[in-house]
Amino acid sequence: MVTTLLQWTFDALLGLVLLWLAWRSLASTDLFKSIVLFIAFGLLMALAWARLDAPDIAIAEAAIGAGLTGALLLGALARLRAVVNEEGVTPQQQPLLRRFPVWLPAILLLWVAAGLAYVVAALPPYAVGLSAQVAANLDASGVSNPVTAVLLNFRAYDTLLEMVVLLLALLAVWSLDIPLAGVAAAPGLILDTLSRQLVPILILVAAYLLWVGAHAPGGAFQAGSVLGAAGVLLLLTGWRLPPRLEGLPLRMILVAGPGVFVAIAVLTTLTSGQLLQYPPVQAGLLIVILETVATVSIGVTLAALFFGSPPRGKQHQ
Amino acid sequence: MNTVMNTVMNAASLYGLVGAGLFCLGLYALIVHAHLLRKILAINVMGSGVFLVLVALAKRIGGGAPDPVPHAMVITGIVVAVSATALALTLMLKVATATGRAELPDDEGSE
Amino acid sequence: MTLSDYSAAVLLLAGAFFFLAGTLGLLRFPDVYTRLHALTKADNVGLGLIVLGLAVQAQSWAAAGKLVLIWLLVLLAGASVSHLVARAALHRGVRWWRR
Amino acid sequence: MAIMLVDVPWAVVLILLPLAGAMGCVLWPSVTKTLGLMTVFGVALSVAGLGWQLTENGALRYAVGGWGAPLGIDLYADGLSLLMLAMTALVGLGVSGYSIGYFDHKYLLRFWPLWLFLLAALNALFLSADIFNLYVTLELMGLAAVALAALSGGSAALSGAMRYLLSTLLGSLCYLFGVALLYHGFGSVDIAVLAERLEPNATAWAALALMSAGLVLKTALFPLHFWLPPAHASAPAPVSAVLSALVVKASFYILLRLWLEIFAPLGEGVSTLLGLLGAAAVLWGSLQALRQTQVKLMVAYSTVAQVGYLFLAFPLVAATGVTALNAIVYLAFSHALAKAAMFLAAGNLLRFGGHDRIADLDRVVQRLPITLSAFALAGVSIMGLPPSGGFIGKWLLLQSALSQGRWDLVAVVIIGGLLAAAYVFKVLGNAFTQAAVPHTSRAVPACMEWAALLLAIAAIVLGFMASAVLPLVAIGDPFGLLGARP
Repeated sequence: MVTTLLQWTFDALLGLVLLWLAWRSLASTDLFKSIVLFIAFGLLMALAWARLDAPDIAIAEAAIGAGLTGALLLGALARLRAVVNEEGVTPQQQPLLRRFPVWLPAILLLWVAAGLAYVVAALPPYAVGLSAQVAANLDASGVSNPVTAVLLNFRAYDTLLEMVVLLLALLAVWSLDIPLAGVAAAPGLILDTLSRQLVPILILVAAYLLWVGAHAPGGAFQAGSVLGAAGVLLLLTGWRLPPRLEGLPLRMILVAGPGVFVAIAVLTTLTSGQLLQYPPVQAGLLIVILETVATVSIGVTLAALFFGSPPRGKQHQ
Repeated sequence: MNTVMNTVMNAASLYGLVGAGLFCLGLYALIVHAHLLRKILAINVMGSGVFLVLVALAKRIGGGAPDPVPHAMVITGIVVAVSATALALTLMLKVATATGRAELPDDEGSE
Repeated sequence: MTLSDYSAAVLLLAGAFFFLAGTLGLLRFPDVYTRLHALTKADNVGLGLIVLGLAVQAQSWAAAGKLVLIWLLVLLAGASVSHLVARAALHRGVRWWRR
Repeated sequence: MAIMLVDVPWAVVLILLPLAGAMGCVLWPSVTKTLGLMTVFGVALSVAGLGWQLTENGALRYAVGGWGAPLGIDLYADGLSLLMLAMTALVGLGVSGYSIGYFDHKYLLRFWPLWLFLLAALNALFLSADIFNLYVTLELMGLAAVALAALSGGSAALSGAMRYLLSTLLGSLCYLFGVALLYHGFGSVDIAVLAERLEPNATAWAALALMSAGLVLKTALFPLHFWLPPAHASAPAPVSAVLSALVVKASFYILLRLWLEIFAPLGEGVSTLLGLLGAAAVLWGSLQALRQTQVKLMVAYSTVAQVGYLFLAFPLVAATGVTALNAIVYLAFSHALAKAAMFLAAGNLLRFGGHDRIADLDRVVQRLPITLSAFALAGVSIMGLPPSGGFIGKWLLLQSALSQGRWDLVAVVIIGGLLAAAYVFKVLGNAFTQAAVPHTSRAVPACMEWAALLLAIAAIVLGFMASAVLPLVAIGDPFGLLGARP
């Protein structure tokens, strides 16, 4: 009973802090502060996922939700400050709805929030999910981590489209063609040394997450985002892709993730007559191939999203 | 009253309520703030709220292992969210470069 | 409650105390350099104690090794990052606090 | 050979082919144009193949991965999906042909992969029977659409695209919240399973409200249409055509499936609200279109009005069954063809004169006769004059409205038609007159003119094909309308 009460207090406190951080992040007048608070919010979200027995999401949230999104936000803010003269404009708090009082949407949304809270609370106490069916078919899926089984077997088609979304986002960012960011201050000895030591470790961690994902929390997305973080670190220290790799080799790696997925989709359709139906014996092997290629592809795509500008090699064509 | 207490005492519903709160908080900020970076943050907060609802409610069954299907959905959702954020931030930079402001013109073309 | 449980509890509480002290320093110290001092010193020791407390109860040597690895990584990252923060502050001409 | 072709899973080809084509375009830019055109032709042929399969075997349910709902994801195709796919393929062919002349090499390389991904997303969306899978296709479609809308890079286009992106993300999140509630309320994300299990409780109502709000925002129903005119009017012409003709229809299609399949037991009261908003959209959109001084903005506001017609028929489906559904299909299909033709024609005018101010069109009728014919023919369908697809759609709509004694809807349809006539003739009238200040002009490639004209002709021909098209709608008896009401 005491443990339950203690746990409940912790959960309630965490929930309140999450709401408070989100509120402070969105209401802060300083954009930099907003972003830092948002990153803190992401990290505490990872804690909430852990409390909800969702370690796979906790890793993904910490790496992507807080880490890479944070890096993207800070990078964008730096570029924004180079473009927009903030002195004259002070674009901070300018309510869009000048015609209406600010409390009008607030009251409407409080009403919506009350409704949603009622609906969430009114759900029957017992979940009617698919755990039983996932457990019953887990043996045939080729992996023993149920989340990986759902992602790469039961609902692999969603994951195929999701990989396409990631590639598409990069193509979209490249098609906007923002100029190269100005060279940041020289990275210095410490950052250089740090990255030289951390990047191999990060690659190792990515490989571990990828391998462990078959039977424990982890998998291609978590591994890919760790790899992406290594890429971001390298880019921050001034490392750039050698020009000879900027053309087809880079594009091959980027396309490889969704590409291998589509190739396996075609193959399975030809052999078993059903899209993405793996033969049970080879399911494990197919998932390992898919995840390995996906990890590299996701990592490179995320780092390229952080870099933002299209490779110059592409422009010359 | 009893059901209210049960709901609040239940960790699953507790995080579910927080998720609903984050969704509305983000929506409010999205409507009220003009700065595009803040709007993008608001969309991300809303997304976190929805993900929290999706996973928290899966824990209602109590005891046994939670339902992995919503977990997989949320991982998909997180990747989609980071993709959308990257595009939105780049678009924001382009808008700021073109107009000199990181805000949308307040023309409301429809009126 | 076994001996390992007791020692784990003591170590965890001690770790939590260091976190508390570090956080207090972060909130109360007057400038960025002293705050960094409070943060890194206390957090590194605090995390070390917590890792130790958890390692006492770990199921296997591998698990304990992973915990220690986490601590080492945090040490490396924490030290480097606080150096970078301090250097950036110096470059921007943030003055240090004098009594 | 014939047997082999029957066995090809065309539904799968429709999804994988454009994905593979898009990735091929990314990898080998030198063959982008060839690869892209081949892909679009392949997609059109696959739709024909799927149509053949459906007429032979009835509706198709396909279990991806062999798991089957509710554990796995199902694809589902019936007459409604088939016609939406056919609409996508036809507009896609026209737009692809047009883009060859419209974009220069640099932009062509950017356009093709994004457009093929958009095509894949649309096909996947029209084939999906899983509400979470629909969310992923919605996001894929939204991001591709925004990237395409921003392609030209002008400040208006960028702002329009940004507003569009924020709106579409907001819509997706509202939709996803609904998905979460439905999954936890009823334990599945498959439409058919949900339809069986749904009970009219608070969860169902909240999901209905959230998903409808999100999708209505994406469909740009009045008064949530604020993002549409700037985005659609400032995008490159082929992109405007795709956005107005197809992307808006996709979210409407999901709304239709949800309301008529999952949420059918929640009663008809709420759909009346959508009908009212539809009526408001028809009147407001038409009036705004009439007020515009630029062709592309006018055409964009016309889309706001035409979306209204789709919602006008919405509350009638429950009451009059298949007639109203036929009306919706015909209105959507003919609007897609006609609106694509109109945007492409507007793009030609813009290219020709360097502007699209209606008052300064300067006798384009003599200088761009094909484009002007395209605009006029598309206008016939938009106004709903016989013989055109638009006429059949409005005729069916009037028929079902009259059978319910809904004279108010009849009045809205007639006023909307008159306003449409007014804004179309405003453009046509100025095309004959001489501008005060003559200006230089630029040649318009033949493929751009003919693509617009062929789409417009298709919108007219659709009017003669009712006896061939309407039986297709009945394949698989969408929503059980045939069995329930004769």
